[in-house]
Amino acid sequence: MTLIVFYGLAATAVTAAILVVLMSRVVYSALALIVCFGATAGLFFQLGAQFIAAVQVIVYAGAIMVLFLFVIMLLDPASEVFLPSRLKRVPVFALACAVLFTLVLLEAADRWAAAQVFTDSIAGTERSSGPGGEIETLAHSLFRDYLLPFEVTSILILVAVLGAVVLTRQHHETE
Amino acid sequence: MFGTELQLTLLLLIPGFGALVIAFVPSRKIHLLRGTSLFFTSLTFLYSLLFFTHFDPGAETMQFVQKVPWLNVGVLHIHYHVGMDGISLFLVILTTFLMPLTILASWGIEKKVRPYMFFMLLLEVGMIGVFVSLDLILFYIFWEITLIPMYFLIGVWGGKRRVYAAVKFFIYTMAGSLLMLAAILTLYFFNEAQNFDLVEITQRLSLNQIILPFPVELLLFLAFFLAFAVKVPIFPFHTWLPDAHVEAPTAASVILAGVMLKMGTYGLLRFCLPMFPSASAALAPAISLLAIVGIIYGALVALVQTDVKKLVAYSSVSHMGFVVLGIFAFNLQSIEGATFQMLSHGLSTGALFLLVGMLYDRRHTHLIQDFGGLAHVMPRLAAFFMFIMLSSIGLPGLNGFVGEFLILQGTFLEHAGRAAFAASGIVLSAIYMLWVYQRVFMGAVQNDQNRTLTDLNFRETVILVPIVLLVVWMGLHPSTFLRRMDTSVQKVVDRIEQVREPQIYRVEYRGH
Amino acid sequence: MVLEHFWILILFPLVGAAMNGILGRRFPHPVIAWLSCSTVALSFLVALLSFYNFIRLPEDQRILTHHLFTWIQSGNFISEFSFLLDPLSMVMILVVTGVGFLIHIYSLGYMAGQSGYYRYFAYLNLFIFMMSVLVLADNYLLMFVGWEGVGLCSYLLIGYSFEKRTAGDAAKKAFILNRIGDVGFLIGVFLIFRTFESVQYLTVFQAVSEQFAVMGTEFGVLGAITLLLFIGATGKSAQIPLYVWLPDAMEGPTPVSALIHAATMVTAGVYMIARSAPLYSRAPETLFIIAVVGISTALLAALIATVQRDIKKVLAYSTISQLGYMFLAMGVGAFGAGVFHLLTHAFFKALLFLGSGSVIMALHHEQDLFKMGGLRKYLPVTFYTMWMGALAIAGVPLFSGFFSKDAILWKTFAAGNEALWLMGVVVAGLTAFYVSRLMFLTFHGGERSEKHHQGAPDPSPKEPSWSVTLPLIILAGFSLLAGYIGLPSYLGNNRLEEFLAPSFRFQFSGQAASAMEHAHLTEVILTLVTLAVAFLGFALAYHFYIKNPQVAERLANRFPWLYSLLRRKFFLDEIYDWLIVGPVQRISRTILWKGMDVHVIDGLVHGTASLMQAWSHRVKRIQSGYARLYATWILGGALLILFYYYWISP
Amino acid sequence: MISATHYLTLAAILFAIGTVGVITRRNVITMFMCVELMLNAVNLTFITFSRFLDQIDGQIFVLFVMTVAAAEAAVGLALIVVLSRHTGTLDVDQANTMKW
Repeated sequence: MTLIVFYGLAATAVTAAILVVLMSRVVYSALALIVCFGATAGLFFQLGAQFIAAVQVIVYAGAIMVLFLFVIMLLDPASEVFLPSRLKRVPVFALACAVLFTLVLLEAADRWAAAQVFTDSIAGTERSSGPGGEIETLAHSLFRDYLLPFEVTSILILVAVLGAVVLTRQHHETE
Repeated sequence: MFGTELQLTLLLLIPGFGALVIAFVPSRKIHLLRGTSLFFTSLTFLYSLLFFTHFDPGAETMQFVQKVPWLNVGVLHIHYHVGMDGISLFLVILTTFLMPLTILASWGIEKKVRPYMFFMLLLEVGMIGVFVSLDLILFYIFWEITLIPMYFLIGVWGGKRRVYAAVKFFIYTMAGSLLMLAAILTLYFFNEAQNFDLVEITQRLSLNQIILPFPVELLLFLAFFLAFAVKVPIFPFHTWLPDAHVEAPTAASVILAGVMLKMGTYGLLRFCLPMFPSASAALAPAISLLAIVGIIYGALVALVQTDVKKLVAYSSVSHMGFVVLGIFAFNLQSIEGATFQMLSHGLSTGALFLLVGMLYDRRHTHLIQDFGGLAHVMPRLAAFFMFIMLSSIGLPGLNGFVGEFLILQGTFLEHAGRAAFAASGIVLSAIYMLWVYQRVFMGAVQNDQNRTLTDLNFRETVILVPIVLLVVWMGLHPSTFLRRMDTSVQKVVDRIEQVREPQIYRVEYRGH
Repeated sequence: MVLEHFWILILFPLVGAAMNGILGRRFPHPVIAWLSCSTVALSFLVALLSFYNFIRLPEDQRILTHHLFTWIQSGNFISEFSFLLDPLSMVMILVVTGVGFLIHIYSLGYMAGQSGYYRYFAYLNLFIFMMSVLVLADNYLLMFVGWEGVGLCSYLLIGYSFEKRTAGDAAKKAFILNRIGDVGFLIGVFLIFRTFESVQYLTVFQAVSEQFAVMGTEFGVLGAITLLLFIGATGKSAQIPLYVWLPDAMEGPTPVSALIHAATMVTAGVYMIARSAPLYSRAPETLFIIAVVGISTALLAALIATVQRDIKKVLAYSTISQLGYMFLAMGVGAFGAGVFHLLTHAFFKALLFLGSGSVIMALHHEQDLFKMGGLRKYLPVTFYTMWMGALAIAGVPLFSGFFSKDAILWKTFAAGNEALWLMGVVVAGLTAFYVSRLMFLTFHGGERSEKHHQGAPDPSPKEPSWSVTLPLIILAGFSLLAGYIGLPSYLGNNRLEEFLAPSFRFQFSGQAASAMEHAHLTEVILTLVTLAVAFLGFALAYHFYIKNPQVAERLANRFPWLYSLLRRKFFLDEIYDWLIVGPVQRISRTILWKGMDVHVIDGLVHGTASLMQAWSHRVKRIQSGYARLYATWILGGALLILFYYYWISP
Repeated sequence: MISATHYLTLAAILFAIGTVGVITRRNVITMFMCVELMLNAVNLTFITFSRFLDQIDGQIFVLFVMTVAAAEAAVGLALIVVLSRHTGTLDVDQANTMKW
């Protein structure tokens, strides 16, 4: 049963990703991206990381994509007419690299599997004890081992916000 | 540390301190600047004379030695180790003697006098440091210190193509000395005593406590040799010299020819021969061939120069060829002759550049065809030029002859063929010098700009008279110099004899 | 008393030279002149006094040395500033100071109005100093100091009037050719030290007489030494290969030519060979070479002299030819005869030069023979004194030249090389011819000098002042009497030979005392033969230039190529220029300087620099400004790393 | 039975698609979105390893990745706004003045 769910989600994620790349209109690719994020959130949930799945939906799909859509609406890229670029050979090279890349990652995954590093297969069993157990361990380690990175990321966010404001505001003055 | 006996460090400090004082003198007061730098350089000269008087010719070891641990970074033990022996004594005095004269000769420099004087004093510190340092790294540091001021002296106050000349000079010397640094470090790794002390390394090498397999020794020798060959300059590495001389201001030219070329030959004598005797013996024929080619090539090319300074530059290539020939003949006469020739070449070529500089101050050109018949207009300058020219072509009775005679005579004892070929250099030097004298001073005055030139003023005569006196003193009574060189040169010769079977004409120094 | 301090005679000219040289500009002319003359006079006086005491010394004690100070001392090589007085150097120093003094007196008159007066006298004094150092030195190195010193003074004096371009060139040429010879000499000195471990005469000669006792050792070291020293002598005494500088040296003032290029400097080579007689007498091959070179130079120079137009050039070639005679004497081992001829030659050649100087002065610096003539009645003293000199050089009996030249010819014949004797006789004939040609053209016949016709204010050339004529008279006296100190064996004992004997005691006297030594009869016959040939030359000259002057022109036109060959000095100068000077300059300019230095070495340096630049232009293309391209490069890089880790590294 | 390789292959595919998107698309915003997609693929790998190695650190890293992604999106979009205003176009290839 979980297998079917996995393959369903995986398929949606991949198609959404392809759509993101192929869509000519930027808005549609944004929406496809949101779908892709949703599918991955489902996979997270399946992998037992419920909190991360929730955060994924809230932060990625909710906040970041909204920001994207906001900017897309602001700049209205649809009217853009793209001049032929001078770089001809790049796409071919990129495709070739992508294919090679996946082959390499697959090879890596097999090696990891062969090394029996993993404890067991997912087999649908809930790992930790009862609801909240997994979040509890997450909270423990987040606020004990990784406290410093946590604080640093908060500063990072602050800086990002300030940066965004300064960049765009400065623009206003020159108007 | 400041005991009663003489301090070599003090000899280094006086010009250094002078440079500092110069930095604080306001740049507007040109006369004050000139005064202070003249004062400090003359003070250094007087102080260096004390070393001459207190020097004990018989001493086997280095004298006035001062050794203080300086940088002890982990496994690196670099000592501030300075000392003097027969060879370096006179080179130091040559430096301190020439400096005040060159400062006196730079009255023509009007713009940016303060940095100029600062660099000159820094140059003096570097040069004295090179001649007295006995620690390989300290030697290397001073070797680099001399490079920077000379680069600026040529680059800022030079002639039209000064930047090209300065850059070429810098890169040539730097490339050579980097190899030397590599060699110093490899030598350090071969030396269990983990230090850079030259005296100790030579000691251990001679007692075979440090075993250098021959190929390694050869490579180390070549690395050191290349650094010094560029400086000397030996034949293929000499093309920077004419450019540097033509573009350099008078004072820089005098110092470059008078002292900096000797750093190369001094290096050969102090580092290459004692530390790598078997490699030097193996390569001696090739190097002597290069030296002879240098002698003849330098002289022939000097013959056809149109620019006086370039002519004198090529002539010093030829004269330094003699010195290298002398060094690599490995016997007492030739090495003493080489050391003596270093001094006499420093004086006569330094004086030649001073004279050419004086001509340049008046006519702002070095081209020979712009001159002609100057003997009418400037009899005193013509007389001085004649005298210095005679000393440089080696007229017996003057300093040039003693050096060249001893070199050729020493080389003749070992290899008659080499000496005969090199002797042709004496004829060639007479040819190009006389020819330039005739074109510049003799004949009637055609160019009317030459008619109104003023003869030597008092300052210029004061510069030239001491040199003339010293030239005559060295020419007629060279034993004051040779006597003090005997022991240290004999030590170098013995070191070479250790690895080479003594020659048939074993020239023995009978100590007395 | 004076004898122990004979060496002070050297200091006087040095002091004179220094005073005149440095302070001379401020002195008025008379002070300069008398200062320099007095210094030479003093040294001549000291020489005379020491000669006077010297003779009174017994035979074997006639060797005095005086050590001043050690000059160069390195390892076991020692060369001191020390002086040696023995009969040979006694004779030489007398000639040098004596003739030098006379020429100084002569210069007072000759150089009266010249500019740079102090320079001239300073150099002249310096020359006397250098020559005396050369002559009195007691080791080869100190002799070399004098040797190059006189070369320097001749350079300075020839180039005295340096406004003239030709004077500058002649001076340079003289110094360089001397230098070439000096290098040979120097290498000889090296070889001497290498073989004998010392350069002192006495030690070297002692060692030679012990080690090389037996005659006829193979060419070996001694031969090389003597040959190298001879090369030095050819440079200094103007023999075959290196003589071309002497004729050009006539650019210098006439007293200089008289002193340096006739009496003293050029004889330095002869003195050197005489001094190293012990070495030369043991190197038969070199002796033969010297004889051949000597006689061929004599012949060549005599031939050229017969057609020269300039009075001083004639005398210059005559000097070269007479020097050839001296070297011939040395070559056959007759060192005494060579020195004797040197002595007499110094007198009569100086006389001829000074006489020609007074002629030139009288004709306001006219030197072309064919523009002179009939000066007999205007310059009586010069006329008579020059005839005395001419007769002496021609070898007319009763005159000094006769005795010294015939001594040489006799010794050559006695030593068994008749061919050389024959050539010697021919040269004697030619000498008589060109000397009498010179005399006839200047003093006899019609007056041809244009200056005379242009009606100069004082048309008739008048006799110069006493300072010119007095030396002429004294020298005339010497050229007459000097011969009697070296009488040939059939007339009396040769006092000069006896006097010089102690100097040659190391000489290898193992030669078979030729039986001919005492065949007086043959000697007289041979002298008569030379006399006849000389008289023939005299008559020919008389016939050509007095009886019917046009004969010379007809002869010249009949053999134009021979005449021009002689006239242009066998084109030797041109050959030297074309063969050596030109190519050296071309090679060093095109191949060495422009070619090697600029193209090869600098080319290499600039080549590497431009290579660096070319490559950096190519590499910079990567920064193309396209962000997507950068992304691709990054992807490529990542792939490489992944590829490496998964496939290559274990 | 689902093993780690399934998830890893999926993440690899998503990552590859993201890369292709970044390199081929010329519109700045699309490139930016593809970058977000690549980040998401990485998160997936993190979670997979966290799950199968039974260590919580994976998830914490995902949290950090997300915060960084958010910050990056904010600044990135501000830049895009400035870029489009300045050069009047959203085409990356037009903005190629910063070169040799």
